[in-house]
Amino acid sequence: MSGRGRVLRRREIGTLAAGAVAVGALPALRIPSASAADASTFVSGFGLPLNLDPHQVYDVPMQSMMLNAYDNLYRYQGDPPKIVPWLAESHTVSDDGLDWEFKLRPGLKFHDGSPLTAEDVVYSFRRVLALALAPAGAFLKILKPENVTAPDPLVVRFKLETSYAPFFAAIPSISIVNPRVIKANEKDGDWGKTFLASDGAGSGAYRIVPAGYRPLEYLDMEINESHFLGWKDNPKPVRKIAYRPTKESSTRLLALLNGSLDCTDTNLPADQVAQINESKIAYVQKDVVMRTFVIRMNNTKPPFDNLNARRCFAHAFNYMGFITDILGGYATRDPYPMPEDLWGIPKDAKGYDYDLKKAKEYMAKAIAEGAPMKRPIELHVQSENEQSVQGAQLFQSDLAQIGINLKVVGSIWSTLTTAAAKPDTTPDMWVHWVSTYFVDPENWVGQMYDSQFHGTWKASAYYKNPEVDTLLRKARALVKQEERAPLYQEAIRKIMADSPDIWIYNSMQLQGLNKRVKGRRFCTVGQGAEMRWITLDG
Amino acid sequence: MLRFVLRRCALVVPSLLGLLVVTFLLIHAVPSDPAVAMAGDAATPEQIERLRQQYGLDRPIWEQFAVYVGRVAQLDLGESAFSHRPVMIDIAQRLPATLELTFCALAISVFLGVPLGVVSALNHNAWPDYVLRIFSVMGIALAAFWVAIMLQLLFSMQLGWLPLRGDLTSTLPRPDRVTGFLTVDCLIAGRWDAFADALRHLALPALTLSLGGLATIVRFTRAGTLDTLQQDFVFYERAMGYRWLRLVWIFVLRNSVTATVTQIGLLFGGLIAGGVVVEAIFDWPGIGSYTVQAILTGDRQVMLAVTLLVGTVYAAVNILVDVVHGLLDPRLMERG
Amino acid sequence: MTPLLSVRGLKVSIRTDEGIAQVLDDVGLELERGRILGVVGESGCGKSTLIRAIMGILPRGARVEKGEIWFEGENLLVFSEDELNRDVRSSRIGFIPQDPLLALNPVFKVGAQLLEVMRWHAPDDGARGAERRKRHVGRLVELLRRMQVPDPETALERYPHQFSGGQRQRLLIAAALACGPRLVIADEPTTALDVTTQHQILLLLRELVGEFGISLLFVTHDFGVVAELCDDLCVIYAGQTVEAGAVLPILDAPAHPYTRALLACHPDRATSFAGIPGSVPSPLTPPTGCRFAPRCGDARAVCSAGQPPQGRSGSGAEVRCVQYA
Amino acid sequence: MRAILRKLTRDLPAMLGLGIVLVVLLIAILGPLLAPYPGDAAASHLARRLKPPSADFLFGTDNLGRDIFSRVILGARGALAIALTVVSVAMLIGVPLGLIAGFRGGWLSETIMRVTDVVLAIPQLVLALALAQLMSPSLESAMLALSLTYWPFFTRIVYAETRRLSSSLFVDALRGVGAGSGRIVFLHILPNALSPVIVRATIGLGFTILVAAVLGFLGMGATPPAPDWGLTIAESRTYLPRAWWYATFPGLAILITVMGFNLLGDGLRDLADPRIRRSR
Repeated sequence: MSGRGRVLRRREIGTLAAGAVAVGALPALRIPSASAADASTFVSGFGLPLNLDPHQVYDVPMQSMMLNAYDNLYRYQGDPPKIVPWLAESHTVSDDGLDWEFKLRPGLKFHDGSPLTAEDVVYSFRRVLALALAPAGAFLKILKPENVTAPDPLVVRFKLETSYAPFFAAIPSISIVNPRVIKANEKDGDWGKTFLASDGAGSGAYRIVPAGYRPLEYLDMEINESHFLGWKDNPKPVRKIAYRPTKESSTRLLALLNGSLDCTDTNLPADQVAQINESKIAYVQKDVVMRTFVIRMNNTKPPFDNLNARRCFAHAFNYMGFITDILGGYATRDPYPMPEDLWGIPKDAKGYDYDLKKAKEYMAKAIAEGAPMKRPIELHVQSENEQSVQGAQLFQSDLAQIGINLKVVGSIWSTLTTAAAKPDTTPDMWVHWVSTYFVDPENWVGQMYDSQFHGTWKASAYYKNPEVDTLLRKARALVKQEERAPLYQEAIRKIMADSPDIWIYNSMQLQGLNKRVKGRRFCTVGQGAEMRWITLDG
Repeated sequence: MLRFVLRRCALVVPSLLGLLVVTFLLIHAVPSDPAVAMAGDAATPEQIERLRQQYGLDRPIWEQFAVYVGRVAQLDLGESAFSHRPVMIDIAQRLPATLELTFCALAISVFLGVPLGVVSALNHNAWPDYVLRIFSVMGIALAAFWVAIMLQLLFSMQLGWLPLRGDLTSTLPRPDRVTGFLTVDCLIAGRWDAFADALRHLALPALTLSLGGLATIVRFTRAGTLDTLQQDFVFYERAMGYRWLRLVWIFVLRNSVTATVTQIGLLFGGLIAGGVVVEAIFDWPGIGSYTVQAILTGDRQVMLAVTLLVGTVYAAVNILVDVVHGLLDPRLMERG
Repeated sequence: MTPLLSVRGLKVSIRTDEGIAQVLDDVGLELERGRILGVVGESGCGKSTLIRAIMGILPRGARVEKGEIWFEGENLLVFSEDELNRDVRSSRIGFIPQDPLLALNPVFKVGAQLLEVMRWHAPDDGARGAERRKRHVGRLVELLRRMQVPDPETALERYPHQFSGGQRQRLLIAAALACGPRLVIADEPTTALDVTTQHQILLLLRELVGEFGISLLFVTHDFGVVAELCDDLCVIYAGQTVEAGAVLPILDAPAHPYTRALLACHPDRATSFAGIPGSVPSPLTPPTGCRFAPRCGDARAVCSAGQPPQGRSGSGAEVRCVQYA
Repeated sequence: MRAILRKLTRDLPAMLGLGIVLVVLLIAILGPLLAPYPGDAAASHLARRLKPPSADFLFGTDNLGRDIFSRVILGARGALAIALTVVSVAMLIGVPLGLIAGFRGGWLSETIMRVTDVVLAIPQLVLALALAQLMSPSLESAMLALSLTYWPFFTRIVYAETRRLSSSLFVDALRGVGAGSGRIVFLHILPNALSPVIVRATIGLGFTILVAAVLGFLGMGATPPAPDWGLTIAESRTYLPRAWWYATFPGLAILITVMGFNLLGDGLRDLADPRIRRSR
């Protein structure tokens, strides 16, 4: 008679079972997967800039974006990078380095079909100077807006305030924009800032599709059939570029491996290389780029105001262990404060090596001189950057062996750069890369160790050596590379002797590519993101 | 009913203002200087100082706040210091994506969670109850990012059934933007291929996001049902010979979901903010990644706007919850 | 003629955390057609379990160990849950609950709840779908009018909390009668009401028994109600029937000491406010002999020795007490 | 009391939860003694990076060659410390506010409850991220952010209980015999309001461990080289799916611990809720 109470139970189990069957049946709803991409669409994993205006933003993602959507007077091409005529056919410079004249190619056209003339180049440079944002950095002090002129529809003339050698090296950073499109969308004299932030007005090989843009998420570009270079050299170009940057490194890897991404960004961790190379569908492209990795020391804070202390730290970093084991050998040891293969390096100068014995000796000396080597030292890293975090931990465990207490502090880029604006808020030590904005020693030693740049994050060692200042300033004002090189060599020798920072490596860029991608051309500026050479197999 | 809703809406305004004050103070206490980040990598100190003046960052904080509130009152959320795009437009583009994801996740949680909660209650302290409780707790306890990656490996890589990431296959053209909700826009445009594609893209992120809510809903439905099953009317209805399934799934359930509905309201606010990780892993173009980006760069306008927005959505959903409560239980409506 | 309902030797136990509780231990009763049987006992004596056992809705952990429940010639205990639900509840046995507010589902309209019952259990008159529903509405309105519920048409569209207590009880009486049952079980249907309403409801029930040709099983703890309403009486103590028979003779000359004690407590007859000393024994650890022995003024040694036999009192009632053996 | 304990022992999931919680507590206390490589909290061994599980390294090694088994064990202490701190701080803020709001009534109560609403509306993650910026990303800022967003839950519970109890007959009776407010609140209301608070706290412990892991994942929580579970999973992202052991074991540690607290909390709630208790 106990049956009655149980009747319910049986029902409930039935309900459960029905649920389980329903769940089990779900896979039956499977729909065949849409093909990942066709042969005319390139799905790019390059990161997107904060906005699309090349005159507002100038960072690594912008470089790779604007190479496709915009053109420049000159452009870096090839590996090692050479600066070559692009919209301009040629240029001349006066002996004093103040007067520059660029001659444009005839018959240039913007995306809307209107001709691209010297006036448009003038407008572009004046816009850069008026907005005074990132790309203006190299020009603000040496160029007044009224001194950019167009004496002829095909000639642009610049008159500089002072002689500044890196001027020419920075020319490729300025994109030429279409003033007619911008002016039509200007609001309250904002130089079309809002408009161009999410739209395009260029002449490049590809045209931005504004409807296919969502900041930092996706961007579509389509081919510009009438690009001035023509398409004879690439009969089967990519018709559409779909920028679909990934946010997570695991997603990036999977997307490359399942063919839904044609290339990753260029920050592939070394540990993913083997996995990709073993796949049938993709491989890893290795390219040496000019991007140095450095641990900064705040030279104004004890013990870092002591030379022996700084040398002690420089000898305590396990350079080769870091490069070989953590980076899988995908980086080159670079003991200099700038890329090893750049001109101006004193090849005879000897860098610091990993030697805890020497480190201990220098430590003893520093202590004898009263440097507080035993105080806890803070090393700030960007938490989201795995590599710098690992480097910091490695440093930490080595320093512990010689009795130095290093604390790793996680932080983020904007906080770090803000802190680096003043010597007393700058951390004891912090980690960053120095990328190529223009190919010139000025990009590295010039801006890192000339004391006039104190207050910018690049100069956050707060290193001050009057002899070095003189040498760097002299080199900056000369135009000829032969004359500048010895000055930089001399400056670098002195800087290295002072050991203001810990220079670790020059990067090797790792990028995952789908095997159907052919015709890629690499250049350290833009990181191989220029799409006009690329063809997709199949 | 209308008066009830209006009164609730009026109560929301001071709350939002309070929220705004708190957020404003908090954000302005952050040491990172937006002008530095705005100026970019190669900027000089002079450029930074110019930006600081241009954006009024050198003014006293109360002045900045007054200006801000004045603009918000006119529904102007300002302009991102970095993208130079009106924050309103960015949010209008991204919020629908997040809402779409959140709705789907909630739908999964509710459609699975409510029945499971009821089954669990019916088997109170028997093995189906134990199993369900352990599994539903696992739903909360599983870290979303781990689940997300596992689902990607299984469904996208191994089986190839579902897309790995994004909201639409990159070769498909997007439908014209009408509502901003991709699936809805696909339907409006009559783009069935894109609609199916968009749904397939929704599946994995929605499933991942639903897990946390699922457990909560199972838990509260279970408790509510247990409670209801003790009520005299259940015995009466059984004595009167109600059909068992209808008794449980209609007459009992409607009484036991009130607590669940409250939880749905609370979950909704959490899901919008909690979707950050899921949006990042699945490259979902929603408000979550936008928020993280804003915080990492120190984009104050965006941080303020997002907080305000999430607060508003949260308040709106909770008003909606109260209305649903009223509809579910006529006694509440009369008390007002 | 066999009685409409006859419960014989019913034993029900419930498994609890503390052990097995013998909630019903040899309960018996008989209800003749067209009559009203009052079942009386203190709370905790097993009245609700008895009702639940008859309707086949025992709580979890409960088990019928022994006994028979004959209704219209069939033993209900062999019915499956489905059969009970399909053929017995509402259609043959109606139920009137104790607290009409708690018994009605608060979030559904009264009409929806009553129609739900009729939908499954009203006799088949050939109508289907909307037509059947329409007839049900008609029948309900008619019933409510008979029950003197004001405004019966709109009543169906209202929620339970919008009625007064008396009206709600009338709704439930209507619900119990809606499908034409032979037997109606009422579980203290007037306890939650005030005295005036209580009286009205009792009058109504009395009328309905003849009018609808039903028999009524009326559970209560109140002898006053029994006196007013019932034809027969069955007194239960600690899960056992202790005295059963026609009402009037028992009220005149209660035989079992427990019946006597209960009657003595009733306000109408109370000689003192002493009540019965002690409390109902726990069903987990029932006394070995007569259940009432520990509280009984007349208890003797033999009372605790073993179960007292069934006897017959002078007035013809069946009594479970050694005095009448 | 014994009856309650016995009921708890019959609730299998709750017992499972209790067992897990006790084991985790034990591991947290004895951590360095149990871990085969206690030095691996901070050390690095480049030669044995990313080795799969083996007899030497039960859970494999991580990107700096550290034993993941040891780090999972060593991480228990941190996880519990975060959880206990956050929940205690949240209770210290939330419970008194709830008592005041519930017992005093009037504008004070109204103000407290409005502020509670405002705080509840702040997206937890946004606050955590903002604080992480404010104080630099660290465990402390994560804990502060979590505490600051968790207290309203306690305020709400205590408020509701206090309101219910302070209008109850027995408090009226106490007032009638002239008991002081403080006495009523601390001796009579607080103990009665405590059981839902304990239940909430138990579930909150699990919840906090989880959110802390998410913050660690976003780089806003614990900092390296702390053997934090969430941080470890975050570090492992680069190495997935190949180094499956890297994410799996810390993930399981989080899963099991959070489950333990939740199951125990659910069990306690079933006991504490008189309506549900009745059904047994």
